[in-house]
Parts: sequence; C-alpha cells; structure tokens
Amino acid sequence: MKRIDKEKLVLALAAPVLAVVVAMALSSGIVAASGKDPIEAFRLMLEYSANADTQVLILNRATTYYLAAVAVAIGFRMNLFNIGVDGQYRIAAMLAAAVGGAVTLPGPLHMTLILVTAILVGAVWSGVAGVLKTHRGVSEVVSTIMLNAVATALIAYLMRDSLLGVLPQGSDQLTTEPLADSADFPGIPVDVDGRTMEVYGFIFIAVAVGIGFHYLLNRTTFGFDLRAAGASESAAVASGVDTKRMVLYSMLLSGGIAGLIGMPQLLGESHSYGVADFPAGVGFTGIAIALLGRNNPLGIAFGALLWAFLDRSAPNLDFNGFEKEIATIMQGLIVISVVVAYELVRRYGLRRQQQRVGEELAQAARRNVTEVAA
Amino acid sequence: MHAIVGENGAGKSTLMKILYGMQRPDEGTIAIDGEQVSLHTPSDAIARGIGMVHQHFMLADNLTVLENTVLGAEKRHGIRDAARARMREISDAYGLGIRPDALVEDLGVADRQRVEILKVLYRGARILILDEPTAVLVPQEVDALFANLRELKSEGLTVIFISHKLDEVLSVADEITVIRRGTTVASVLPGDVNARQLAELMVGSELPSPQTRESTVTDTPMLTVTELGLGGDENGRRLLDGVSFTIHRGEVLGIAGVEGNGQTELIDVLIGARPADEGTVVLGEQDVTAWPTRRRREGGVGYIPEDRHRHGLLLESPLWENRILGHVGESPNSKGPWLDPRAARADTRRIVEEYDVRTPGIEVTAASLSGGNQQKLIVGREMSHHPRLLIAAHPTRGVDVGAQAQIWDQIRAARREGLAVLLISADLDELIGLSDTIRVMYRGRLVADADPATVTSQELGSAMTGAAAGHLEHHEPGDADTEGGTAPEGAPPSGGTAAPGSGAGADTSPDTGPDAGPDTSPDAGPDTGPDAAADTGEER
Amino acid sequence: MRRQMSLPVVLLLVAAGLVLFSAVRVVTGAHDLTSDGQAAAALQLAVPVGLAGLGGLWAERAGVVNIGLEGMMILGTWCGAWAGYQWGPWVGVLVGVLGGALGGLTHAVVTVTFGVNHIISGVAINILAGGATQYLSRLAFDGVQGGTPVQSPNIDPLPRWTVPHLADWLTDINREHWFLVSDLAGLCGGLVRDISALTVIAVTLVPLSFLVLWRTPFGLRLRSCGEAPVAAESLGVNVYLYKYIGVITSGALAGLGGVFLAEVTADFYREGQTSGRGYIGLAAMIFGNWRPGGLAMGAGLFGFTDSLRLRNNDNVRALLLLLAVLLVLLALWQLYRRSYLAASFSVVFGAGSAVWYVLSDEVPAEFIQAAPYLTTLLVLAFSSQRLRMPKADGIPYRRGEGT
Amino acid sequence: GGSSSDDSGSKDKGIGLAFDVGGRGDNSFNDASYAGMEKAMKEFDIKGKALTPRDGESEDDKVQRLTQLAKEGYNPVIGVGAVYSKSVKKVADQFPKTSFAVVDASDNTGDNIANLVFTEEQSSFLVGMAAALETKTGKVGFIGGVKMPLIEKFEAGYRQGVEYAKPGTKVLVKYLASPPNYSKGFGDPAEGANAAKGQLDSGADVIYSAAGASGDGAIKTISQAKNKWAIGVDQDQYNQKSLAAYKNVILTSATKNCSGAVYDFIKSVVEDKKPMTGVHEFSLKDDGVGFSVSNPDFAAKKETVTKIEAAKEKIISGELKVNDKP
Ligand SMILES: Nc1ncnc2c1ncn2[C@@H]1O[C@H](COP(=O)(O)OP(=O)(O)OP(=O)(O)O)[C@@H](O)[C@H]1O
Ligand SMILES: Nc1ncnc2c1ncn2[C@@H]1O[C@H](COP(=O)(O)OP(=O)(O)OP(=O)(O)O)[C@@H](O)[C@H]1O
Ligand SMILES: [Mg+2]
Ligand SMILES: [Mg+2]
Repeated sequence: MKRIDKEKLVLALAAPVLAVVVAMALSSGIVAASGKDPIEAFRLMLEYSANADTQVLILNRATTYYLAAVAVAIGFRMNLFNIGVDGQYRIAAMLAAAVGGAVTLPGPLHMTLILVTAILVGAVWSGVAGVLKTHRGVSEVVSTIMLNAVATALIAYLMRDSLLGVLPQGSDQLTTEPLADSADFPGIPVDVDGRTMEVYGFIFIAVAVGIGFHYLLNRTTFGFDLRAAGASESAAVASGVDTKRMVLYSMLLSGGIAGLIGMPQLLGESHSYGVADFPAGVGFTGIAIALLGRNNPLGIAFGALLWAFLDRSAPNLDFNGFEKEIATIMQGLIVISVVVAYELVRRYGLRRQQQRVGEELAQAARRNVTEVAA
Repeated sequence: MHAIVGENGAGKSTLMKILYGMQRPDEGTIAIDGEQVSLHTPSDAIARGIGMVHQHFMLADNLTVLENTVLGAEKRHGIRDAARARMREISDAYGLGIRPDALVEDLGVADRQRVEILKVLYRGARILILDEPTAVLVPQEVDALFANLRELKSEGLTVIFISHKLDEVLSVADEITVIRRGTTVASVLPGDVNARQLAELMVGSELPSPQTRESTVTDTPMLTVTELGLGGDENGRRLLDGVSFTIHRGEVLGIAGVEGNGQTELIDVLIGARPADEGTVVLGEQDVTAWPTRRRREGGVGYIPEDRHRHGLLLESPLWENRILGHVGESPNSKGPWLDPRAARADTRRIVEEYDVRTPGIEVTAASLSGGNQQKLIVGREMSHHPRLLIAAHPTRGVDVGAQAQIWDQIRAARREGLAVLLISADLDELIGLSDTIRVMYRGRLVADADPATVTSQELGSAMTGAAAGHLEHHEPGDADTEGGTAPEGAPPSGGTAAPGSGAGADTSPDTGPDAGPDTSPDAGPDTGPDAAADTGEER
Repeated sequence: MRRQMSLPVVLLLVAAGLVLFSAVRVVTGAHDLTSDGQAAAALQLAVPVGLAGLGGLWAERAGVVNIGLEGMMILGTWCGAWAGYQWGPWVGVLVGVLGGALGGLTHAVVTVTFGVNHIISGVAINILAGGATQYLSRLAFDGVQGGTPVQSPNIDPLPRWTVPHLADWLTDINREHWFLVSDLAGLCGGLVRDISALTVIAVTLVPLSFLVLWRTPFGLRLRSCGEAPVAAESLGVNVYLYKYIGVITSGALAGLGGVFLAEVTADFYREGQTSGRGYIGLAAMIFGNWRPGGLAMGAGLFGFTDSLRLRNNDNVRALLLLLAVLLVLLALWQLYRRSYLAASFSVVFGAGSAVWYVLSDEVPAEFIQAAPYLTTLLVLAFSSQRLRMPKADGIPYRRGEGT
Repeated sequence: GGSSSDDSGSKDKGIGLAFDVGGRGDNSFNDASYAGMEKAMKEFDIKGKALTPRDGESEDDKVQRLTQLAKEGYNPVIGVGAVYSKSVKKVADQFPKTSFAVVDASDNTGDNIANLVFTEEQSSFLVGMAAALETKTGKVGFIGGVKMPLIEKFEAGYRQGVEYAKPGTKVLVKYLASPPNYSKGFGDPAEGANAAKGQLDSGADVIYSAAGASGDGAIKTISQAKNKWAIGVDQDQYNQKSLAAYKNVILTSATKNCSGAVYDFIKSVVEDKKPMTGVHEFSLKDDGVGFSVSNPDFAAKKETVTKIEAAKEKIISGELKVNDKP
C-alpha cells in the first residue's frame, strides 16, 4: 500500500499545480486577446510583489483570508455550506469593536474580552442557521445567504450615530468608539525604505487556529465524528453520532472562527469598526480559498497566500495600464480548474486502487482454485 | 429459461449490464438470433428487444407507475391515456395487477418488482434479463413471479435470470451457466446436478457442512422489549405496534418478515436512531429506552446493518478509519477525547487477519473492497468489542457462500460465549438455521412465532404475508414478553396449504386490477414513513 | 399527489390573503399598499427574481443545484447591454440570453461532465462572471460615447403597452379605496399599465415551463434525471444530455433575468446591477417547493416587499399589523396541529410585531431593507418540512456507475 | 530615506489621483475631479495618473493605492471622496514631502494635507426653493443614495430651502441604502427608479435625487411621467450625455465645482509652490457650489429664478444661515 500512498501524495500535489498552470494559461489567453502582453502582466505582478512593503501587505491580507477559509472549511468538512461567513464576520467585528470601545481594561483582558465577544457573536449568527437546519430543516445555503443580507441591514442600523456609531468631527465615515491602546495587538515592525510597516501579530493566532483545526479534526473523537457525519450521514447516525448536534456544533465552530476574521484588522490596524475597514465579500473569498486548500489547514495557507498575492499585486497592473480585473478573472479560473482537477484526481485514484485490489483478489482466488485442484 | 449462478462479485451483474449495453466489454462478441451486435447504450439493447430487471430496483419513487413505465419509451403510446390503456392490457394479460397512477414510493417490494417487469414488457422485449429478482420476495411471491415468467416463456420470450437460491434455479431453469470471478466455469442442465454440486461449482471448493444445532440459550434475559409502538402515517397505520420480546444470553432470536413490515423501524428503535413513541427497551438490567445510540452501542450493542454501504461504512475512508466507526469512544481506538490511530491501525490488521478480509492493506478505501469483504470487516469490527447484544440485519446478504459460512460461525461462536443475537433476515434458511426462536413480523406487529426445529419456510412464508397468522399460535403482546423465548408448537400443516392462495390474495392481488387499492395502500406505511423522514434530512 | 395543495385550495388561500390585505389597508389607511403603482413596481421587481427562480427550477429538476444563477444573471446584464446598445434591444435580449446560457454551459461542464460538487462550481462561476464582466466593461464601454468603465451606453427601450381605457378605469376604482374592490382593481391595474414586452414574455414563461416539464415526454425525461438518473439511464435516457439541457436553459433564463434588469428596469448595464437577485431567485424557487406556480408566488412576495422598501414607509408599518395577524392565524393552525412550541413562537412574534406597530410611527429604513430576506427566512422556517426537492438533486452522477 | 529620493524626481511624474467607488464615469464628482486634473495637466503641462478602486475594496487597498502613487513620486496626490480621508492621513505621515488632498472630507490635520469640502447644503437649499416654487401638488421628493452624513447634508439644505420658499410644502424623503451598500445606493438605477415611482405615486411632482448613478434611474422614471420635474446633483445634469434623452425634465441641478477645487489645489502645489493645507471650503461665495439654469424652461421661470438668486445673495452675505444637519 505504501506505493498507493506515495502516489496519492503525488496526485494531491499535482492537482493544484496543474490547475494553477491551466488557469494562468487561460488568463494569458484573455490578456493576449485584449492586445496586451500577458508575460508583461505577470512580470509586473511578480516584480511588484518582490517589494518588502507589498509582501507585508500580502501577509496581512493572507492572515484575514486564512481565518475566513478555515471558518468555511469546518463547515465543508461535514458537508455544510456556510455561505454566511461573510455576514458572521462583519457583525462580529462590529459588535466586538463596540464592546471593546466601551470599556478600558488592562491589555490582555481587554483583548480577550474583544476576542470572546467576536467569537460569540459570530457563533450566534451562524447558530441561527444551524438551528434552522436542525429544527426546521431549512437548507443552510439559503438561510445563510439571507442572514448575510440581514446582517448588513442590522449593522447599518446599529451604526447609526444615535446608537453604537460615532462620527469623527468633520468626517462622514461612521465608526465605533475607537479602542483604547490597551487593545492594540502588537505587530512585527518591518522597515521599508525609511517607512516602518507592521505585519499583523495576529498572524500567530491564525497559525494557532490552523493547527488547532488540524488536531481537532484528525486527532480527536469529536473530529472523527464530525468527519464521519460529513462522509456519510447515514453511517454516522448508525455509528451513534448525533448528526443534528454535529450540524449545530460545526455551524457554531465555523461561526466562532468567522468571528475572528475581522480581528487582525480591528486589533492591529483600524482600532475601530468602520464599514470600509471590514468589506463584504471576504467570506466568499474564504469559500474559494477553502476549496483551493482542499479544506486542509496547510493547503488553505497556500491558497490564502496565492489569493492575497493576486489581490495585492493587481493594483500594479492598473498602475501600468493593464486591466486589474485580470487578477479577479485569474482567481475565478483558478478556483474552477482546481475543483475540476481535484475531482478528476480523486476518481482516478479510486479507480486505480480498485483495480489493484481487484487484481490482488483475483490472484488470491486463482491460488484457491489451484489449491482445490490439488 | 436460462439461469446464471455464481458467487457474489463473480461478474453476473456485470455480464448482464454488458448484455444490456450499460457497460462495454473489453473484448468478445454478442450475437442475437445468430446476428452479431454491438450494444453501446441501453437504448441499443432495448431496440434489439432486450429488457432488464436490475438487481436493485430502477424506479423513481417520486414519479407514478405510469411515468416510470413510459419513461424512455414515450414514442410507443405517448405518456397519457393510450399508454395507460396499453399498461392495463399487459398487466391483465400477465396478471400483474398494476395501478398506473400510484406513486411508486407507495408500493411494496413485490409490486415494485412487477412494475419493473411491466416496464420491460411495455417495451416489447423478447429477451428478458432478471438479476436476482427473488432476493426480496417471500416464497408465495416467488411462485407468483415464476408463474408470470412461465407465461412469458410460453409466449416465446427468452428469460435469463440470476439467483443465489439454487433450489429455485434448479426447479425453473432449462439451462444453467455457472460463472466464477468473471469466467464461465460450467454450463449444466438442471437434471444433471443437485444443489450441492452446483454450489461447489460456484465456490470452487467444498461447502461448509450444514450446521448442527446445540442450544446455548440461558435464562438470564439480555434484551427485553415491551410494548414498543412507533408513529403512524396518514392512514393511521402504526410502523410498530405493541412489539414485545425477550432475548436471553446465548439466544438467537430470528425475525422473519417481508421487507417494509417494520423490521427497519424496529432496528432503528433498538439502536436508538429513532425514539419509540411508547414501550421500553431493557438491556441486561438497565432500562436504555432513553439512551442515545452512542451510549447504547458503547453499552454493548453490536450492529451489523442491513445496508453496509449506507449504514456500515465510510466508503471513501481507509479501512482503519472504518474500524473506528461506531466505536470511536472505545479502546483501542481512542484514549479519552484523543484518537489513537496507531493502536486502531494495529487492531485493524488483526481483524483483517482473523476474519480473512481479502485486502492488500488497511490504507485502501472501503469502497475498493468487494461487498463480501466489506461485510467481513464489519462483522470483525463489531465482534472485536465483545457486544452483549448483536443486532444483525441480513448479515450475509450479497455475500458469497464461503464468507457466509464464516460469518455464521462467528455468530455461533459468540453465542456460545453468551451473546444475545437479534437476527433479521430475508433468507429463511439462514433464519431457520441460526435462530433458537423465530418471530414473524407483519405490518408492524409480531403476529406469530415458530420453532425453527419444526417450521418450514413455506409456513413462515404464509405467516409473513399475514395469511397464516390466524393458524399459528399467536401470543397477545401481554404474555408474549414473558414466553417470547420459549419455543411454541409448530404450525399445523393446514397453515402451509392455506398460505399460497390467501398469501397472494393479501399482498399481490394478481387479478383484482386497478381497484386493488385497499390492500396495497397499507404498504405505504412502512415505505413512506422512513421516506418522509429522509426527505427533510435530504435538505441541502 | 397528496403532497401538493390542489388548485382550489391555493386560490382560496390567495383570496383569503387578499381580504386580509385590504382589511389591513383600510384599518391603517396605507392606501398605497395596494395601489396600481405598487402592483406595477412589485411586478417589475419580481420578474428578474422570478426568471432566476425559473432558471433554478430547470437546473434542479434535472438534478443540478445552481447557485451560479447570480453569475449567469450578471452575464445576462452585461451581454444584453453590450449587444443592446449597438444593435437594438431585441438583439440585446438574444445575446443576453446566450450569455447566461454560456454560464450555464460552464456549470454543466463542471458539474455534469466533471462531477464537481454543484455548490462549489456555482460559487466559482459567480466569482468568474463578476471578474469577467468588470474586465470586459473596461474594454468594451470605456471611452465609448455615453459609456464608462462601469456602465454601458444607453439602450433603446423595448416596446411598452398599456391596455387603453381599462387601465385608467381600474386606476379610478383603485383611487376610491373601497374595501377589496379597489385592492383588486389596484393589483390588476398594475398588470395592464405600461407593461414591457419582456415582462409579458417573462410571465408567460412560468406556465410554459410547467407545461414543458410536466406535460411532455421531454419534461418527463428531464425530471427523471433529477429524481432517479440511474433508472433513467437504464431506460435509455441520455442523462448527461438532459442535465446539460436543463442547466443551459437554467443559465439562459437567468440571463434573461439579467437582460430585464439592464433593458427594462434600467436602460444600461452597470457594475453590481444584479445585487444578489440570483440568490434570491434560488430562495424563491425553494420557497415555491421546486414548482413553477409556487416559485412565481415566491418571486411575487419578494417583488412586493422589495417595492414596499423603495416606496413609502407607512406601507411597511402597515405590514407589521398584517404580519401580526398572520402569525396569530398561524399560531391557531399550529395549536390545531398540536405543535405547541411552534405556536408559542408564532404568538410571541405576532405580539411583538403588533406592539411594534402600535408603538412605532415609522420603521427604520434598515429593517425595511431586511424585510424581504427576513420574510423568506420566516417562510422557510415554517414551511420547509413540507418542501420536497427532487430526490437526486445535487448528487453528482456518473454514467455506468449505478448499481 | 527612499521617499525623499523619489520626491526629487517627482515633478516629471506629475499628478496622482485616486477615484472613489464607481470611479471615472460616475457622471458625478469623480468625473468632475478628473476634469479639474486634466485642466491642470494641460495648463502646467505635466503628466498624471488616475486610479480606480475595486468595488467593495477595503481601507488598506486605498492606503496601498495612495502609497504607490506617493512612492512612485507623484506629487500632488489627490483622494477623491471622503472614503480616502483616513488613508490619506496614514500615507501623508509616511511621505512628508508630498502634498495630499482629500475631496469631501474635513477631518484631516497635517501640514501636507488639504481638505477640499463643499457647502452642498447651500446648493441644496437653492434647488429646494426651486422645487417648492415649482410644485403644483405641494409635495416634493428627496432621494438620497446612502444614509450617511454627507448625503444628509443635502437633505437638510433641501428641506430648509423648501420650507423657506413655500412653508408647509411636504417633503417625501427616501434613502436607497445604508453603508456599506454604496453600490446599491449610488450604483443601482433600478433602486432610484422605484423610489421615484413611489414618490410620484404618492403625489410628489418635483424630485431631487442625490444618489449618483441611481439618480439616473430616478430621472428616467420622472421623464416617463407627465409634467413632473427632476432636480440633478453635483454636475449640471441637463448637459450630461447619458441623460440627454431626458434632459428636458431636469429642472435644475445643485452643482458642486469639484473640478475647480481640484484645479485650485494642483495649482497651489505646482504653480504657486505653496500647497494648500487645512480645510478649504468651497461655497456659494466662490461658486464652489451653485444651481444651474441651463434648462431653458427653467430659465423662463423668471420670478422663481430671481427669488432663488435673492436667497443666494442672502446666504453669501451670511444673512441667511443654512444648517447641514436634518
Ligand atoms: N472498475 C474496476 N476495475 C477493476 N476492479 C474493480 C472495479 N470496480 C470494482 N472492482 C473490484 O471489484 C470489487 C468491488 O466489489 P463489489 O461490491 O462490486 O463486489 P460484489 O459484486 O458486491 O461482490 P460481493 O458482494 O460478493 O463481494 C472489488 O474487489 C474491487 O477491487
Ligand atoms: N471493469 C471491471 N474490471 C474488473 N472488475 C470489475 C469491473 N467492473 C466491475 N468489476 C467487479 O467485478 C465484480 C462483478 O460484480 P457483479 O455485481 O457482477 O457481481 P455479481 O455476480 O452480480 O455479485 P452479486 O451476486 O453480489 O450481484 C464486482 O466485484 C465488480 O466490482
Ligand atoms: Mg454484488
Ligand atoms: Mg449482481
């Protein structure tokens, strides 16, 4: 079987690489069609991302995306499509910011309070979808889509300056009460030709979340039940998994982590919730990245970096007269080709295995026959 | 009428699928009426007058019988009245008793079987392929089916059928082909062989000798079920109704019954997948009625599910993870909340070894094992945790004779150590061979019981169709639980003779035609109940 | 067929609803609630959602879940506008439909041929469609007379009709604010005044889809692919073909919805024009239990609440009262059905909205914006048990792998 | 550090300008600002670069954009729209030698930042008067794109103008969306169309929409009704190409001279070499805002126009105060 394992590994790696190449080829075609030089476009992106400051930007963006993707992946692992990560993360960030702004506490306490609030709010928001699914059989896909819209409205309402919003003098960008410095999550300073930039310190938390995710899933009985429920609900039920509760748990977990998505930005950068700081759509990006990373913590890390790279180097296209949407298209193409590649590889692997088993079985059978004959 | 026999995985279905154009042969030729043909799709086959009734029903539950029948053959008589009329013709001609506008999901197994046959005839097939048509039928229904088939044969149709039940093969087939591991090993005439020889041809080795029954029944009850009742559908029929019995240590209680008469529900209730509406379940000393599945299974309930692919395995996971399934909280699989993959792997190797699971290793996915070997793995897994009670549903369905014997031995051995077994099986010989006591389940009730020592499959069959209930000594639930274990006096022969006619009448209603409503509709209960449940489950 | 409500029952419910409605209107004096303007606006907002929903229907009846509808709609808006401003609105309609169909084709290739999870493919398509159209806009519209990087030049309008006399007559009756009569007049009035050709087409597509899917051999085959593909295959149905047809049609319909946005609601393409209507269409379809009629109702409900949001705010306040009444009725029904927990929920919510109605004199704009979504959530929460999706919906299918 | 060395080569790089959401082609203040930039580029013949944001991008995307401009040595760097106020502040600290400006924001301190703001409430006041004087039904409408302070400024002035010109006139107010739904609020004509239809149906016959491209939808709808008036915003929309088909229903527009403001700022940097800093308010006084009379039908309404002109003088002289909160 070792043979098969190694092969599995090779195939698993082959898929994404192949997919990215295909996607690049396709998008080059598109660029070329618009009468521009694709090589030049790629060169611009790479060259730009070679700058230290761009790399800092990429890392920071990747941190956010990583958390988003992990939040989605937890759902995926048991066939739950938490399309609602987007709403969960925004409402969580907003309320966490408001709570954090309302109090002043010693640093660690203050931050813990904010993080806990964020996790709880995210969990509650996804929990609604969870309960609707377990108790009323409402498809989480639809309910979470609806909840996203509701979250947007609710945030807008709460952000009224009569409520949680405050309006900095002269500005018209409503924000929440700015956080006290005690809630400033220290970053890693990087000096870029005279200017100092910071890599989110939260990146370590993100890594921790990833590791936790891995262990929870592969090393605990809970994780096993969760994966079982994802692999075959009927089998899980028969094996004693309370799938309803599982749905709820993984929904809550997913939402809880979704709550963390906004934290790097909140604690490391903006120190208050402003609509512009926490854009909609991150949740959907998370879905795409979770797919790229095959719902696997390490894979997701690569996915997040790739996505952040495309995001961050796109402006340089714009800057040099290329359409920056090329990057978006590339992202879309990558997702599609990746999922296709994975599916093909999966099938191929299964068939090969079956044949192997089949052959070995047949041999065994022949041996029997000869024995009988003897 | 040509019969094909062979152990599971021998390639029978595959061969038939090739004849029917659903799979392509790598080499070789097919000739119809001496003319060579190449069949790429089922349509080609249909066009050449080949029709197939598949091993697993090929019906769309949510469509009507009419829709299921005309699907793909709309050109013949459209999809409305003309078609309906034509269906009635055929149905009456062969006494199939079809109701064109019933929803398939409301039909019982036997009726579905007939719909399948009607589908084939409707397409004017001259060559009829039936893959294990009798697997799910009770003897009376089998007789009815073969009666139909003889009709067809006399009309000049060719019938190819596959079966694991060698006696029926011998009785109806004109010629028999035996295949093993994808090749023809023999082609014989029914006259020249007996069942044992045939079976040996199939397996290519001696058969396990017929079991000798030595009773190990003790009088310490292990499972005591009292007055179980469950649900009820639109027409108010209960899925389970006043079910009571006791299984003692070392006892095998067999439950006979046509599928869809509450066996599945009974199992669900016993393993806790579904709460009973009333009644209690007592395991050993403890009342486990309120326990969730996980607690019951860790409390010593082993479970060999009816459908291994849906309930027994994670097909895309490696064997060792499948070994953990259902016992994740128990050693060697885990320590506290932490999994222990190393130990689990080691123990999986042991199981593969001891239970002779034919696999090159424990890292292969369960899907790549053959059904029989999958089943052996499951049995091994369940036995490894020394259950106090084993719930075995069709433990050897779709398993070849060799594996069958192994599994039986496992069960007997465990029984000797005082295991209590609830055995549910459609294979009456298996029931009679293994059980210490047999109860018959019909429409959610335990309507009869029999002593395996004396009862015949004919008698059981009639009881299963509800026909012979009156003739067997029927215990009211009240006292049933106390005497459940003890063997009652066998059924009077009249039960056997009374059976076929009334049996057919009660369940198949051959010639009553469309207005057979009253007796077929009750079947809706067991069928729709689970379905309805499944539907909300299937929400995306 | 005990699962569906019979036609008379449906009609009865509709009638009851109408009575309730005009009662509320009279009580609250929010006459715009059933004015013909309201009805017209509702219709106009319902059509794109309904078309997207129809798209969903065709795909899911063939067993393919399609949350790529949003993306296909976007393609529809863009292609429609792009062709429309150059070669006239009807060409625009055609090309828009083709654009949507192209999206459908992609979805079909990924899900049917490659057997990728349907939701995943849908998400990917939405991303792709968004990026592609933005990119193309830069190339196609920037610098063109009247066009900008995010907006196409104007498209000539499609023909619009008003039924002479009748329209005015109905309007007059509506203005009288009589109980029930005026409401009926208002609703009908909205349907006969200033109706775009595309609206007519869209509306007729609903019964058409029903006939095709439920009354023809073709439809039977297509649905069989959503219910039991393996069985269909075993009867010589080319499942792949029908799934392809279903999904491509789905895309085409969503595309038409997009065109409607670009040519009827506005008269140009603009980035972000669809703003999530594809998802809502999907919701409407589920809401409608995978049937054209129900789907139309769902879309109607959406159009209505959405139009309320954009018209004046007393309407929504009035709706609070309506909601309260409905919930109380629901509670009674649930009590009758002995589901006490649900009943108590309904009562609480009902009381809540009643109190709200009494206390507030205006509903915050944000809540009005959330209304359509909350409505769907509520309806799904109360009805999803009775929903019945095609049995093989969303399950990848491989030829020759059925046992 | 590196930034200073960049600066030395800055002159030839020229002007850097970053658009607000919607970007160039919003027929509104983005385009207007760009016009100002082009004017400057011609006159002082220098180069320049204008960058468009992604829809729904985040704060740090803006920072990145401005940083790149400054780093590449563009000077001055202009952020169009209050959305840039935070990011400009951040970047300006990093590039002390570069001059920055934000259009529509007044909250940035720093000696290399200029805030270019407008008294939209004043122009809105004037068109409010126009509405009140021209309504036959005694009901006028206001459609705001997104419910945020900037737009509420428009509402406040408009209401006050209506009340001033003809007390008791009813004002129907509708906001299409709330943050962060900018694209729905400013970018979705369907929304504007329906809101307008609603207000028309409830009797309003003059409607002022401050809603970017969504407003175009409103104007289109109004043009389909009989003798109703629309009031444009930011630019003189009577002369806006994409609205040519409906121009004759556009009574007037509350204009806002972004191009002038941007031009003045660039001039102060490139020509006069002493960059503007602090808050620069462009008001009626210096024609930073105003109302248009390009529609002949409106110009024909002599007494209305004169009344408005009179009020305008009063406001300029400070005798009439317009407040910027509803
Ligand atoms: N495409 C294939 N090519 C080669 N071998 C195959 C292929 N598919 C399955 N097999 C082999 O066939 C077996 C699949 O088991 P399957 O469930 O079909 O057996 P079965 O027909 O149910 O027989 P039984 O139930 O008696 O074990 C395995 O041995 C697997 O290795
Ligand atoms: N292309 C293939 N090459 C090799 N083996 C295959 C191939 N396709 C299927 N098989 C395997 O060959 C075996 C034949 O399966 P088949 O279902 O025909 O057995 P069967 O005789 O019908 O058994 P059962 O009695 O359970 O129906 C199965 O194990 C199947 O998985
Ligand atoms: Mg088999
Ligand atoms: Mg078979």
